[in-house]
Amino acid sequence: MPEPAAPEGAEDRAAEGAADSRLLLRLDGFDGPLDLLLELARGQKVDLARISILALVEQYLAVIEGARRVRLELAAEWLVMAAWLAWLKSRLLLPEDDAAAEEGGQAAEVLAERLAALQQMRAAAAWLGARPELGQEVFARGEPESFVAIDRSRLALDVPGLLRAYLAAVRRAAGRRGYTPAPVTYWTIKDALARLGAMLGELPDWQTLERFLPPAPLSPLERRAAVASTLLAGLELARTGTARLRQDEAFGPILVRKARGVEQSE
Amino acid sequence: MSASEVPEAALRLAEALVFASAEPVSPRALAQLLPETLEAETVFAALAARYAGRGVELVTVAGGMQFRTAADLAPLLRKVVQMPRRLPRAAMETLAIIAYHQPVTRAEIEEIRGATLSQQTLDALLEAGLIVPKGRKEAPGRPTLWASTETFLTRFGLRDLRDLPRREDLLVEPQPLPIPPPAVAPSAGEADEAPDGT
Amino acid sequence: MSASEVPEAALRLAEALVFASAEPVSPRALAQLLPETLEAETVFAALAARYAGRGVELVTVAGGMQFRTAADLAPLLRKVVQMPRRLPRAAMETLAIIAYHQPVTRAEIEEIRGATLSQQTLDALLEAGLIVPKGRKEAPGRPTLWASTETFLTRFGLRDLRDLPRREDLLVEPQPLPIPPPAVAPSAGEADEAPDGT
Repeated sequence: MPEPAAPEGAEDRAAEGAADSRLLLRLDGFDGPLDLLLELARGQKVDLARISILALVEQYLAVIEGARRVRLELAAEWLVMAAWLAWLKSRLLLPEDDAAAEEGGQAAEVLAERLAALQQMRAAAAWLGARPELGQEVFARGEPESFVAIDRSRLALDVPGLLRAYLAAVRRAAGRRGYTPAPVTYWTIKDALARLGAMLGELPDWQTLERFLPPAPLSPLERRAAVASTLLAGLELARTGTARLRQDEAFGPILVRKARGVEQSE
Repeated sequence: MSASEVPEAALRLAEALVFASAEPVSPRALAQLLPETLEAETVFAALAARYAGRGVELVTVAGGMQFRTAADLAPLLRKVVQMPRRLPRAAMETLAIIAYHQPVTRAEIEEIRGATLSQQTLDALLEAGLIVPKGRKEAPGRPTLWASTETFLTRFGLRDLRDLPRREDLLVEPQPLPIPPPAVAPSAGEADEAPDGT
Repeated sequence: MSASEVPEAALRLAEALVFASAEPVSPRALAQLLPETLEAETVFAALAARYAGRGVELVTVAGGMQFRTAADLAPLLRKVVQMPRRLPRAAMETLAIIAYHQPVTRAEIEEIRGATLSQQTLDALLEAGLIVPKGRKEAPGRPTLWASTETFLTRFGLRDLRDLPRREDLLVEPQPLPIPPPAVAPSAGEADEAPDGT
């Protein structure tokens, strides 16, 4: 919340004048800008809920300004915070009815809340630290006795382990054997001749050649091989006069039927 | 049965059991050794009464009962008993934040402290067994969530997390923390020893 | 000074020191913490007297004093924890192969595992009663055939060997090539439009 800079702020600045020089030399002792801000807020020696954010901002900026004079390599996070606080200061200095001032007031509240939250956790850490800590203030039995006897005579056996072992063994051995591609067998002309010869007699009329392909499901490659073999077998049967072939148009289906006695080729 | 009526045999047994162990002993563990007519809690209470004010005391912590040296003897014992290093301030604060805000992500811890959480600090807390990862936050990147452990409770002599003061009560008393010792004063002679010196 | 006159503060200190120390505490170590007017031996004696007959006793061991659980309580506190061993990998694999391929010869096991089978591994399985020799194979050298036992089934919680998953369900056989989805059944008109058609 924006507060008038004077007279309270002025007093604070005066009071912090000495502290600044003390603080600026040991920024390394702080865990980041928020830590320093909290330390400065504590310096105001009032309830955190009632600190003057504006005074705090000015103190921080003074410390950073002083530190920069000494150490040029001041870490980015300190400067980023300084930049943001400079922005906050500009807002807090505006008249209260200004819209931008309200924005600044909200930002100041958020900052105050963050400081309060950090202060809370700082207090929690202090509370924990003040407790008798095992190994620091209080000690447990230095040389515990154990009455536990460990029996390792039994075997841990389970089916998943057995299966994993089996798979590991089989896979390892398989990996060592090297890869042999599964042999591919194509439908040969001989196969096609046998099938065509056997089936042709049972079919009365023209059939497409495709009907004489092997019945098993075929991959495209196998199918092409079978079509070629069957066509060649058909041609062979036609050559010997056992069958007749017909194709009505270019790229049309090839038809086949058994030759009946002496026929003229069409 | 009142604490004063606990049979000596049961007291001896409880004493031996808790004494022998470096870890807290649960009432259930004691109950397994006692006759059914005796309650472990009653025996523990009688034992605690017997040790009250002695150099070793029976205390209730997470997980059960544990003998511990009396806190007032610490200064004398420290001279003789080996101690692990105290946790540095950053680690203590991180631990407090995890204890109060758990489960909490690293980014959230950093947000509260306004400072980066160093790997060293996280490692120290993990190594001491004071914190554990507890799932992941359903948020972009699914960051790990951190929580405190049973060891945390035991180490600080807490029965459970409800033994921690409420957050509202923490604000009341802003006791000033020891300010870290000033870095090396940049006098002419010492300038070269400053961490960022030259 | 007699043991009964030892101040309570000295007793507390000695008690805490012995309790917290990882090593027996020598009288010299205690003496360092005591006022000069008190002798460590006297304090230890008084402490031992206080603990006499209790669940924990102060005993003299090499190097000094130590708390020890009373000997008569040890049997009550003893707890046996079963920590079953795991079979070494080679043994587990061999067992699995015997289970799936029985009856099987040593040479066959080696062939399947692609590794030599040591006598030690075989002995370990025999000793655990998980496998037995089951006749000989009618082959050159008449090698012993191995099979799994009743104990094998019991230990793995199987009713019989058929409870094991079938090999086909276990092994993803190496497939020659990914097979594209079957082409639409060719109608007469489409025959020549097959991919290699034109």
